Amino acid sequence: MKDFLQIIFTTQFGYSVLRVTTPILFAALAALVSDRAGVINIALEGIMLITALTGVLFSTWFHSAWLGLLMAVIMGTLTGMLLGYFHLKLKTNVILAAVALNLLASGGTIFVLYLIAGDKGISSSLASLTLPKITIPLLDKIPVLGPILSGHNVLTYFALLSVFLMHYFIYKTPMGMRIRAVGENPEAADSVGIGVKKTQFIALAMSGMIASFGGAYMSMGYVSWFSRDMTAGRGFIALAAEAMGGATPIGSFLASLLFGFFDALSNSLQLLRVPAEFVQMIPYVATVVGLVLYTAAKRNQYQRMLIKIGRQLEPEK
Amino acid sequence: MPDDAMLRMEKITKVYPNGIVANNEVDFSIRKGEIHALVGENGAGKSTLMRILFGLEESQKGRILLNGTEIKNESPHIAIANGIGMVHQHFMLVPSLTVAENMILGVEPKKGLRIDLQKAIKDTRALAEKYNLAVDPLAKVQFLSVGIKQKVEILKALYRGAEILILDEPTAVLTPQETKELFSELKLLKKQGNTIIFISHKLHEVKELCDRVTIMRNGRIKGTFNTADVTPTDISRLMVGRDVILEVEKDAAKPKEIVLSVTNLVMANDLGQRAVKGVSFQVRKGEILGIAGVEGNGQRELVKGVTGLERIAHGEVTILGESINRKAIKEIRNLGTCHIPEDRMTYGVAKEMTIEQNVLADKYDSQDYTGRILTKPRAIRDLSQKLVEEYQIKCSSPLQEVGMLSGGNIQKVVVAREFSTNPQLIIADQPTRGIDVGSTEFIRNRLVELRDEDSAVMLVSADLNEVLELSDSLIVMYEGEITAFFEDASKVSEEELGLYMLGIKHQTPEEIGGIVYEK
Amino acid sequence: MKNRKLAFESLRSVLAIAISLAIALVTILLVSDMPGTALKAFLFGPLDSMRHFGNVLEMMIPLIFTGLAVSIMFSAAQFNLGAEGAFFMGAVVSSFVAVQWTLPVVIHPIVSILIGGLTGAVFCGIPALLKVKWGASELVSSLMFNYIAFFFGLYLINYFLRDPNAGAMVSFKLLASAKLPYIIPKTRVHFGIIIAALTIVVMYFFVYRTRWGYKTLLTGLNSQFAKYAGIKTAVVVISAQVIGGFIAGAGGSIELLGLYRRFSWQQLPGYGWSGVIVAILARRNPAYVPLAAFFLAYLRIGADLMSRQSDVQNEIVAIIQGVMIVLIAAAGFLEKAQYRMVFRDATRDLTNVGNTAREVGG
Amino acid sequence: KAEEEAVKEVKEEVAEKPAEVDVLKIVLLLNGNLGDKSFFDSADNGMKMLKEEYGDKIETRTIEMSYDETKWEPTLLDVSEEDYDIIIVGTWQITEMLEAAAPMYPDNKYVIFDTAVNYAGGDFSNVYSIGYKQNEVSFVAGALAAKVTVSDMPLANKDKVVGFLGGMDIPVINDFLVGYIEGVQYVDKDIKVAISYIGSFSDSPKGKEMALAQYNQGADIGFNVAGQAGLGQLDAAKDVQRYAIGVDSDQALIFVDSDPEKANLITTSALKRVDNSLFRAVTMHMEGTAPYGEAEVLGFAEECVGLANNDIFKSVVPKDIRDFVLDVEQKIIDGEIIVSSAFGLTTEELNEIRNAVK
Ligand SMILES: Nc1ncnc2c1ncn2[C@@H]1O[C@H](COP(=O)(O)OP(=O)(O)OP(=O)(O)O)[C@@H](O)[C@H]1O
Ligand SMILES: Nc1ncnc2c1ncn2[C@@H]1O[C@H](COP(=O)(O)OP(=O)(O)OP(=O)(O)O)[C@@H](O)[C@H]1O
Ligand SMILES: [Mg+2]
Ligand SMILES: [Mg+2]
Repeated sequence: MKDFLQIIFTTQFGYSVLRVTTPILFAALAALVSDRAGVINIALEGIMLITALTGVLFSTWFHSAWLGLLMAVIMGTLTGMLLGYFHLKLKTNVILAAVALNLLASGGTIFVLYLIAGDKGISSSLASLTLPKITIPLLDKIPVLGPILSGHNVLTYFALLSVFLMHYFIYKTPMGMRIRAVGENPEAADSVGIGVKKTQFIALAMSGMIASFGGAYMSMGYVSWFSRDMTAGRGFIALAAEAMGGATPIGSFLASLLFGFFDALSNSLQLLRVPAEFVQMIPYVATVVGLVLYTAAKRNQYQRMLIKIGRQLEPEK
Repeated sequence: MPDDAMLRMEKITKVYPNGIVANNEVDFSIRKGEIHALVGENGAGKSTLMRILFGLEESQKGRILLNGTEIKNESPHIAIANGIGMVHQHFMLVPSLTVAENMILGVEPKKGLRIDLQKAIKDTRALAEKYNLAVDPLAKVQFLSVGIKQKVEILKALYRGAEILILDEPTAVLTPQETKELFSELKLLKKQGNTIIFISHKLHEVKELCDRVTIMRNGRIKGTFNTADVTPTDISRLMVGRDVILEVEKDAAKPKEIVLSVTNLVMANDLGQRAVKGVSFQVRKGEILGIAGVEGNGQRELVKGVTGLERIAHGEVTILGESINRKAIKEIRNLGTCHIPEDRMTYGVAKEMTIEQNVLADKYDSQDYTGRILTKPRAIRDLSQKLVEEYQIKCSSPLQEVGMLSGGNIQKVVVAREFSTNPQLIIADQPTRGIDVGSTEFIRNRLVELRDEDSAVMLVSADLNEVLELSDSLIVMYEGEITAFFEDASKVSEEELGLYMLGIKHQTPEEIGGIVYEK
Repeated sequence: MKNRKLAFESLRSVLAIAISLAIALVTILLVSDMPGTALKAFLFGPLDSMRHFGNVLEMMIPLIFTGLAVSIMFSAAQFNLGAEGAFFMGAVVSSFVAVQWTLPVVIHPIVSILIGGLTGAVFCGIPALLKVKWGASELVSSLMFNYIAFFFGLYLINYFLRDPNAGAMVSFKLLASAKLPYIIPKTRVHFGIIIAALTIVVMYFFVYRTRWGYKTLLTGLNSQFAKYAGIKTAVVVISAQVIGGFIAGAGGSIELLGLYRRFSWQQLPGYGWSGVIVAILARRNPAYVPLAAFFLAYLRIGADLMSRQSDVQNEIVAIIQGVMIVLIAAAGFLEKAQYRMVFRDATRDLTNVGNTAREVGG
Repeated sequence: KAEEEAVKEVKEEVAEKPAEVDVLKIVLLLNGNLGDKSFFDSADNGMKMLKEEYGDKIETRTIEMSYDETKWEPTLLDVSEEDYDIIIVGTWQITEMLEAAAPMYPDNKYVIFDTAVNYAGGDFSNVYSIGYKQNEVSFVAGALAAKVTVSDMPLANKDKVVGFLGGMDIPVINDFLVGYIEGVQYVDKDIKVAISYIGSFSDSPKGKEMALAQYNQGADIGFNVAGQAGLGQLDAAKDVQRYAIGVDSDQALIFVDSDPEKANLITTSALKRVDNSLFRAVTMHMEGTAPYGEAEVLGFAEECVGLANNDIFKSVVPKDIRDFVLDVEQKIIDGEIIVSSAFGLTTEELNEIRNAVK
């Protein structure tokens, strides 16, 4: 137990929670924007994989991490649009289209990697670049908080910022309101001239774009290469985080952080010689538990209210 | 009269992907500043024509001329820009947004990047005042009554600068009093220079409000007349193609023992608010108890409680003496209950299944149709064949998918299934909504027949005509409570009923208590 | 009308397959220096020897099981993607039975498969339960359960069944009495294919000829209607996923007992996701599952042989699969053409009969 | 690139031209994919070395059978029926399949590396097994790590902790681990070893996370034995500026051009020269001296294990440590130091060893 606390109460641990959270947070926000428009995007896994590779390839070719990021974002947006095309134009069930896209991404990235680098596992033979880390002046001087919050990859800060941007976007801007309207009552949106499909298409494109930051972070921040199936389920976890967060930006952020905490914990806990496989289950179990607690709380609220409504009557009569 | 037409639709033909020809070479025109009625049977193609005008559907042929120039309303967006507004048959509002937010949806005023909500609220207030349509801009739409929602819908259209206003069956869910209010508002609009297309099944309303009327049947136009020149009988003959008598012939009821007994029932609605507030009543064998009321006054939740579809928050429901509070739907059905649901597409059928499979829905575990393991296809075939004939369901065979049938025929499938189990208690929720005259007649007669065969019938209907016509006795629901009980429904007038439905009149608890025959 | 619809659907499927194959061909032409060899191996490789054709049949077996599992879950409109985890856990647990219990020859695999199936049932059943009880989306939780199953399975093998003398993390050898025999000479096609065939027949009758199947379909097509008709939809929702999980788990067990000497998976085998493809291609109808499974297995073995015999990597199959699934499941694909057909019919009947097409539908 | 062309050409020849009789045909079956920058790549490199050395006299082909186990046996049987002179397979996982196949094709010659068939269990006179003394090289790596953590090298800290990052908790990896721990303890019994298993040989992001956790626990040098996943450790080393030890192939060389900063932290690599051992095997085959029917365990003497003695090693590691390490190596060769093996240890026994350095 002492060892356990020693691990958790270190600044390095806090630092790694944020780092691990970053890709999940991007993906959760990506899930959120499409979910709000009424389309569930389970292709985040594939989109992140594709954009992770895109970032690596273009940063190698252009000798610039920023251009790599730019291309990844373009690619992610295009992939989101592709999903939109499948779902909205060709009318494929969106879950099936996403499963197809994920399969395509998993094999397709390796196919492309092999064509370009001659490797089937990892891109380390390419001299790809990483995005810079940022030391925040002043903040990094503060004890405890400094080492936890400062010195992260630039995308980690962007992820945190994105939570607020997303909140603003969804609740304060016309497009955000349209997205919510389309998700809640598409016919109503349609009848006031908001193109439902158009809005959903935009939401999916945005979703792809946001997820692409997560993908780029994986290969140009988290690590410095692309490797086979490197997203390892983070796109799925993000869906759970978004659901757990009640489809709100702040909620999704907190849920992602929770997952990040358990994931970081699972990486450290092994040092205490807890069975590795057991430890690796923890984040997933935590996510399911969190999801159930959240939905159960919602359901309980309803039950309690039913009982209350029943009771209210008695003094009246 | 091509010269005086403000808007002309020419040779509009619309075929839905399922092969239904909803509009067939339709020519339709309106003049500036008139209120123009569009009437026709269910499925005649009225809504379709208007949806084409409003850009929600695309026609395969034909064109639209506004003030002589062709316009292409490819989306509502363009239609709105062309000064056309539409209030739909079903509300088109986003429940979680406020009135003001609904008003501006799609045409949001902006301040920088964000929505300028203050302006939206101010504009809504101003507009409401100008047209005398009182609404609270800050109220969330999900908590509004139907009447107010209707106003919001009209304001929405006006906010978008509509000069031509399409109203698709706006009075279907309103009380006579609310209807009257709406009419005065519409007349005000007309005075201020707007043009209105008004769709209704109620011909006296057409006579009262409209300048001209266009009649549709089977996707074609049957003619356009000055309302002053035609009688309702003329119109209905043109609509249906024959004379219709919608009078149901029935003898006085001979009620026997109590079948359904509801005591102090409390139900919640989807939002967790109390929707039924301690209601008690009883229905006896051999009678039809009508439940009248404006939609949204707790009838839906009442039906859900009585049929076991939702949990009862408080109180008790018994059928033939057995409490159903803790019973599963199957057990309730096994007590001899059947249920014609209000929304047939959601609760009444599985569209993708065949008629045969749909008919099986409440009897799949009966020995007659399934053995120990396998189903008995022959028996199922025979039953559905019989029902199709008996109920005159128009279809190619019982193997046709239900989704391919017209609304009236879908309703007949539901009714045939539900009535085929010799029910003790029939819960009929809006049994003839949105279906044509022929089918309506058929279903109403069948209900009376079953009553005469000693079934107990609880009839919920927002159609005043229907409740008055069919019910033996009658209760009125307002805001989740029973506000009136009439032992003999034939003694009540439509106007009087309206007063109770609006909550303007209220009987004493003693009078209402008459509906409980025995404790 | 019905035949027309069927014909159109078939046409669409064929076209979808043709388009995806065409994309594959173009890709091969672009990337390969030896397109002739590659194409030949890809298209005809599986037919060039008994062993290769056997490979196709071998691969069909797990695909049939997961395809059926996903079909039944999707039929009840339950988007449970946990077949992957159920398949894995089924194999893990049945390897315990196959290693540690001594049972007579025929009984041993039966018990092992049943227990594997039960394990799968639990793993798909939990997300179902979570949904019914607390409203947690089965889609999301089943995705998490795949990972939980994976790590939990590895934990079990590593700590309870691991052969310390083996040079990798694998279980002890499966007892010979538990193995499923090979039934086609010169191939490794094992008895599992017969179990698969039986399961298909059983599932077909289950879905289309029993009250439980009826309840499942009804719940899947319109759950509110099903509830209204007195069906306990919660029970159906759970049972469909439990049955699906059972089939997937049994499939994992059969794959293990048929083709493996020990439990040795170090990663999720991916058959759960393939099951989704099979189910879609088969349109959730058990009768079409073997066709879809054969087709997919043929493609994959073809791609493998191609990568072995030429310079084209077998990952190309991912591209073919992806395009194909999307197009086959695309209601909008060729919709315009279909619509034109409908329009022509409807208006022709109009001029003939001079009435609405209401009668056309009827 | 040029090499690839060559391989492609070879493939073309194999596939499209009838075989010529006097050419030695070799096929290497990998039960995984190339690109791990360690084990499989090293085996493939053996083929390239052979081609370079013998040119037209031999034909080589490498088949990646992927990680999907169901594909391995059919492929093995397929190539067994073709006219290859030598069929090379590797890793323990494929042993039992080879044991089934080899007696069926007595005229074929098989080489299996990194494991051995059970010669007592059947007639495997046509199989030559190659094992590696990874525990010995790992011992040396452990000694180096121990010396580094107590040294005053620029990135070394005061804590007496070193890291070990394994791919999976399996015997081959644990063989490395046991040697490593013994090597560490040979230098100083108080040094702790932070041990993690990634649970995968491919999840390099996870590898990086776990390595970071080790470094955060005070390790200033870590040893990765995790194939592709282990590359995560090298990235972690660069992030926190600590040292690393590579495995299998010379991992500093991989990055020396693309990322010199990272390369300079990879003090050395514990080489498991699969390439050398295969080259040696084929050469012996051509000379007619290949010991088919036997298993050999190759070590320092055959240059099949060893520390990478590259420029980085020489510039980063102080001379006294280097000398010490070379001395340890010599002592092992001379038999003065006997290194234990993890093969045959139970989980409990292993736990005892692991807990001793916790
Ligand atoms: N959203 C929809 N999608 C597809 N088809 C629909 C839809 N809505 C209605 N239909 C088709 O319309 C018909 C039923 O619609 P509706 O309820 O308007 O019938 P109706 O014309 O009013 O029937 P009746 O004249 O018998 O009352 C069916 O043929 C059905 O297939
Ligand atoms: N989305 C749709 N898809 C297919 N058919 C449809 C659709 N909507 C309507 N129809 C069919 O088109 C025909 C015309 O329907 P429409 O809704 O225009 O009738 P309506 O005159 O408005 O009837 P009502 O009085 O019931 O509102 C009907 O037969 C209907 O079944
Ligand atoms: Mg209708
Ligand atoms: Mg209508």
